[in-house]
Amino acid sequence: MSSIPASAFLALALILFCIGLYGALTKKNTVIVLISIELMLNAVNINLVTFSKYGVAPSITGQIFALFAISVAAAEAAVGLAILIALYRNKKTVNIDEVDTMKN
Amino acid sequence: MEFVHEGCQAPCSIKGIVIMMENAWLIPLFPLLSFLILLLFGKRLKEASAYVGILFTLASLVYSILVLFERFSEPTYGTNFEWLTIGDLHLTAGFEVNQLNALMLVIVSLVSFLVHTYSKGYMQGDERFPVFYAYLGLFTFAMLGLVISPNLLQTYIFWELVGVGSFLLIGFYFYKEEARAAAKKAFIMTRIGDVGLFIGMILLFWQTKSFEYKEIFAAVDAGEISTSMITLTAILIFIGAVGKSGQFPLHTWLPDAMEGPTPVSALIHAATMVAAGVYLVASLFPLFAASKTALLTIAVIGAFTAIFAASIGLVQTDIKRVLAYSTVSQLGYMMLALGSAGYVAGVFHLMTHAFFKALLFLAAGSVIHAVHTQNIEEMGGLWKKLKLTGPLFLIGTLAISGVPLFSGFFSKDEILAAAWEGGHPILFLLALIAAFMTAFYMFRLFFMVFTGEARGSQKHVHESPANMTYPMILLGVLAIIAGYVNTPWFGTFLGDWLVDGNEALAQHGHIEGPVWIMIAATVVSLAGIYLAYLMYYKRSLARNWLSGTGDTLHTIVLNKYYVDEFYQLTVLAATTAISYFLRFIDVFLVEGLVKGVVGIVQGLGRAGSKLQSGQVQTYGAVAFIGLALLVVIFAFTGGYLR
Amino acid sequence: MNLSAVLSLLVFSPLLGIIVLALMPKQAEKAIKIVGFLGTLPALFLSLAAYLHFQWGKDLADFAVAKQWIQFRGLNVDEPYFAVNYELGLSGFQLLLVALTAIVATLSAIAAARFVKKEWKGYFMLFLLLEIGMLGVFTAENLILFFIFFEITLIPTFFLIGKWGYFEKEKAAYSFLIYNGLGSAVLLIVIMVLFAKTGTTNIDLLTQMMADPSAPLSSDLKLGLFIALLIAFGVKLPIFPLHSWMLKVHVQAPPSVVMIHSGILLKIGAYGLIRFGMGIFPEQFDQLATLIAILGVINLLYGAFLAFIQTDFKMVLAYSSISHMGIVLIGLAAMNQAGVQGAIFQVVSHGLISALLFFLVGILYERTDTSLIENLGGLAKGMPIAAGFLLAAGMASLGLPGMSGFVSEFMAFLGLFEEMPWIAAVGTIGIIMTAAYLLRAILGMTYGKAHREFTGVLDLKGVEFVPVIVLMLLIVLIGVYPSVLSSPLQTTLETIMPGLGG
Amino acid sequence: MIFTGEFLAFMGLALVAIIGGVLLLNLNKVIHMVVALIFTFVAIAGIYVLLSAEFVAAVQILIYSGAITIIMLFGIMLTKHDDESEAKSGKWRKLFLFLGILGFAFAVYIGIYNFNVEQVPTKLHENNTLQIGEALYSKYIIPFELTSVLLLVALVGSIILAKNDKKKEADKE
Repeated sequence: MSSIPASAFLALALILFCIGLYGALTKKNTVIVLISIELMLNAVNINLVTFSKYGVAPSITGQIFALFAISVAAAEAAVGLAILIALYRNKKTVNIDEVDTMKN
Repeated sequence: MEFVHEGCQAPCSIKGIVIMMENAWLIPLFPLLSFLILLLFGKRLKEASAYVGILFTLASLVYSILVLFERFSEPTYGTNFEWLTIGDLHLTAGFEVNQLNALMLVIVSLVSFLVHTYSKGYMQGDERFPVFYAYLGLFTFAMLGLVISPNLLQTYIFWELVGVGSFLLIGFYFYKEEARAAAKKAFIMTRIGDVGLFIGMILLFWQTKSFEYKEIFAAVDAGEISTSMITLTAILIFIGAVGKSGQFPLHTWLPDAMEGPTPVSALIHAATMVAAGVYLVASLFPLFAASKTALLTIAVIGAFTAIFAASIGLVQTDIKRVLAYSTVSQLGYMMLALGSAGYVAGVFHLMTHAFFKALLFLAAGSVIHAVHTQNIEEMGGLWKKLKLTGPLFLIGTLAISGVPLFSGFFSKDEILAAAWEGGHPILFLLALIAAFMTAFYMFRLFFMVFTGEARGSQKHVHESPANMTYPMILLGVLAIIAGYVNTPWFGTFLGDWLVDGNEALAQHGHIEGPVWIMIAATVVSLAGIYLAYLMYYKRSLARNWLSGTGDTLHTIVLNKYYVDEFYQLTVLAATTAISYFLRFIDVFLVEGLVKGVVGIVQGLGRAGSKLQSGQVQTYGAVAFIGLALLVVIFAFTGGYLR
Repeated sequence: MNLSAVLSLLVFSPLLGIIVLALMPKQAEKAIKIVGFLGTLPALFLSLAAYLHFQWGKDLADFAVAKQWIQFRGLNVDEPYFAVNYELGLSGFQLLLVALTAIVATLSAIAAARFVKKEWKGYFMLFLLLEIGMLGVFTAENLILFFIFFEITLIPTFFLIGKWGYFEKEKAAYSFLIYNGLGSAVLLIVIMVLFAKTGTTNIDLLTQMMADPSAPLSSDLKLGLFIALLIAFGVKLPIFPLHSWMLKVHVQAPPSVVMIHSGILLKIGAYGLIRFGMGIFPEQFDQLATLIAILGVINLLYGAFLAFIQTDFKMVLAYSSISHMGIVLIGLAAMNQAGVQGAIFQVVSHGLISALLFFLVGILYERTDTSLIENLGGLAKGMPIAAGFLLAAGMASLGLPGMSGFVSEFMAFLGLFEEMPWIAAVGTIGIIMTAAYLLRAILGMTYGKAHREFTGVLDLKGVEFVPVIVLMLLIVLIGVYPSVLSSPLQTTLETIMPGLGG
Repeated sequence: MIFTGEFLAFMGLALVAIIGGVLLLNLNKVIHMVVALIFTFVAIAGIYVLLSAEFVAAVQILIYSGAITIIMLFGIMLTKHDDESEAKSGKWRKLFLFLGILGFAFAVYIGIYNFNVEQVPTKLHENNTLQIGEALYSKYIIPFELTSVLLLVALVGSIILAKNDKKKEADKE
């Protein structure tokens, strides 16, 4: 039994998620955008792990899912960076607002 | 298909033997077969197509005669089967053989058979010979089908098919502009009339819940339909007859229809189809008889058409057009007879007219065949060259002019009597004048074609081959003797038989007019002939003694009272004007609407495309703000929008 | 006997063709055409089998199929489920339309083999997809399913017009998509409102529910929904003034697509009006019957008068389609058995006739490179058979007895004359005008002096005879013995009519 | 509210995590931002420990604080950064986004606030790694293997993405 209510963890996750979201949607630097996304994933992981402990039927599954999420995040970071480097090589910039190839 | 025997009343089932009438539906089927065979194999059969057509129509003819003879001794036979179910309305199709039908069957199949035979010679060498016979078969099928129809709907169906047959045959020389125009005109003009019939038929249906003649007559008899409704429907149906029979306002197509091959003119535009209007009025006679107004309308239109067309016939120079106008005029006579309650008179004249007019047309065809022109100014002196055609044409002319002892005399006399007895002295007078004109212009035609000097370039004038002359001879005989079936002198067999066993018609049977009418009619027609004799044979009277070429009166009549031009200026112009007006609407209003819609869509698209900056962050931001909005609303309202 | 799988098989049978086509190389022109044609055959045979099944006196309800598909509900456990089921069914009316679709689709595939000159693979795949959509529309027993199939018909049609059409094909395709997209958006709103309010989209259930006075819809809302439906299907039908897209499509689309479009796609509008408009909202239909009758007469006359002055034969036919759809409205507005049956007859009959006419136009255009009436003339000389069929098709279209057009026209007017004789009387002018414009156009093309350059053109040949003769035979069959259509319809009429109180 | 040691630890870790996040938003130099985030990641690992997920905590430190941060630093080093980049981009967008996020946070917070989670005793902290291992190799074996495939694909993909263009450039020159 823990003395900390589940809502505390959830609230923390919420705050981190919002920070990550704000960063992902406003920052210019692509690296930072990627990192912000990692932060959002982390927030989600907190929720997963929280619910693996709290709730009517706690189980290890939440943690396992957190692990999967972490590994997917790692893969994402790697691919994201590779794209970033390829992009940089073509455009000579990492500013996300200068990347608008989708428009054409 | 289950056959429901309902037309067969008690006596016939006892007497039993009605084999011929029971299978009367075969009669129209023969020509249909001919049509189908020629349509499919015509190309291969080539000239042999004629034999197919002739054989099948001969079968129809023989069968019709057998049916007619059987009908003399047996009562009406009819049968129905269900054709179309609409919920609880059951529409039937079937056939019926009553006196009028049986008579018409014989007339139609006879004339058709003769024309088939005649065309073998006349159409020789035409590359679309099989097509011509196919069309003839279709037409004959439709006409025979029309004749045996027991109900209005079926009548209407065949009525239209007859129109198509006529349309196809008029436009047979499709490469001629005139033929195209004439065919189109014929179809559309008759269609205008048909719509009248269509409306009348449907209105009548909702009054009686049936298309069957019998039930309609029963309802009329029982007074189930208000008089005004009877008048309305009767007049509407009469409009249909006006269209088909070329009565006054819708007559203009008939003379133009002469663009078709001449045998066609003989078959369709003299003996059968144009008589369909008269036939329709005759077969619906009990309905018309229930409304004085309707009868009067018919009589007035008939009389007016008779004199109107006759007056145009006075000045025409195309041999076929003269005959066409005389047809219109004679049909007017028949209508006048029916309108004056002279049922027998109308039908009688229909029969005699079929024979002598078919004869005249075939003879005219023979003349045209010989001299290759239709303009009577370029003919003349053919009497000696066409030894057979000449006398036959004369017989026809005498018959139509109402010279005593010829068939036309008796029937015309009966019509005049009907008009007089029917209490229409003015119409009677008109009819008398028309009779005078008829005699005059027919003999004018005769004298111009067959007597005097040869005008124009006639080189190899020769008599027509036998298969053209034999039909004419047969018709010639009929044109003389057909009148004797119903005369005041030798008994009124036809009249008695036609109304036999039919109470509704009994009071409209043979009409015995005063003797002076007969004398007056004779005098008038002889006077007409004499005048023509003076002007065109003896030439003791200048041709322009009354009105020279170029005079106003002459011009007006020559141009057929400008009826065509009138239609051109009113109906056609109005239609075109409406069309262009609607096009204006289509182009500006509707397209405007379209432009508006397109504008809105494009505007939305442009606005949308501005959002498409190509920047992922913007997209994400917009999407997220939308989501946030939804979530917030969701949180505050606590669930679905309520 | 369990036949419930048959219907799904029928609807999705063209999928087989699509799969086979997808695996074929692009260049195999002949094989692609054959597969495309064969792909339409299963549906054709199955629908004919269903027709025979009916004619042998068996019940069409045997074909009905209902499976759970999508279910959802709100967060509260006690809320009822919103269920969208997979429900197909066949009534007499639907059977006719399915058979019509299968027949016209097969013939159109034959025509396409003749007329499509490039990228056969894509064409036939889209074409078969379109067929699935059409078959689905006519068999769906569920509004959402109906809507999905309805949308499936839009997309392939858009591409078929836009890619394989004539000069202004893109414009035509876009105006098709925009109009029909708007129409289907309106339709979607109606469906969603009905769904939200009643919790079901099953058509029969809705029909029963609406007949119940305690239904959870106010009469104002119902009227609004009905008007929206009228607009949604009015675009499709099309009703004046929503018709202009259809003119472009008829002129620009390739003949084989126009056959389908004019033969079947337009009929979805009529089907929708009858099945949903009249079935679900009978009272509202009754309320607006006069308006619909007037709209019908306007359609009839408007189309006829405009067809009278067109110079392009395709335009004549396009306007004549508008005119003929007026007759459908006229029949429906009558709200009696004769009228409704006439409308349904007109739907089928016009499907056949217009398919035939557009096929012939396609042939003419291919041979002469023009469809302008004034440029043609005297074609009866060079191609007598085609000219003959053209004339016969024209006669069918103008309502010649003995052909299908007459029966439908007759019944529609028969119906309307009982209810609104004056409007009907005005409408009969349309009968005259129809004859006038069709004869003007057809005689202008086939009769008259032959243009010298057209004397050498080829007449109908080979496989071209198949669509022409099949369609002509069907037209004549319906005209001569209309019971082939009317007998399946009786049960449908009996189910629609009680709702109309007549 | 009882100030147990556990609670204090939570407060401290949470504070560090949030401060790290806020610094990420407000620092100017990219390198600094990444470094700030390391604090957050480590703090989150602590939170995991509080949630009886020791193994996840270890993984968190290894992967996030270790691998991902290093990758990001490499990314930063390999690219050019004009660090005073925050300037022109729409103030309005930021405002709207801020409001939106605020609204979103508020709405979700209401949900969290009203969300009463029962707590039952668990044995997650006993032999945590063993439990995870058992679950991974029995129940979640297929996802686990798929993850390995995913990682492989990601590896190959990143190599190709990063490498491909160089070859092209070489071709050009």
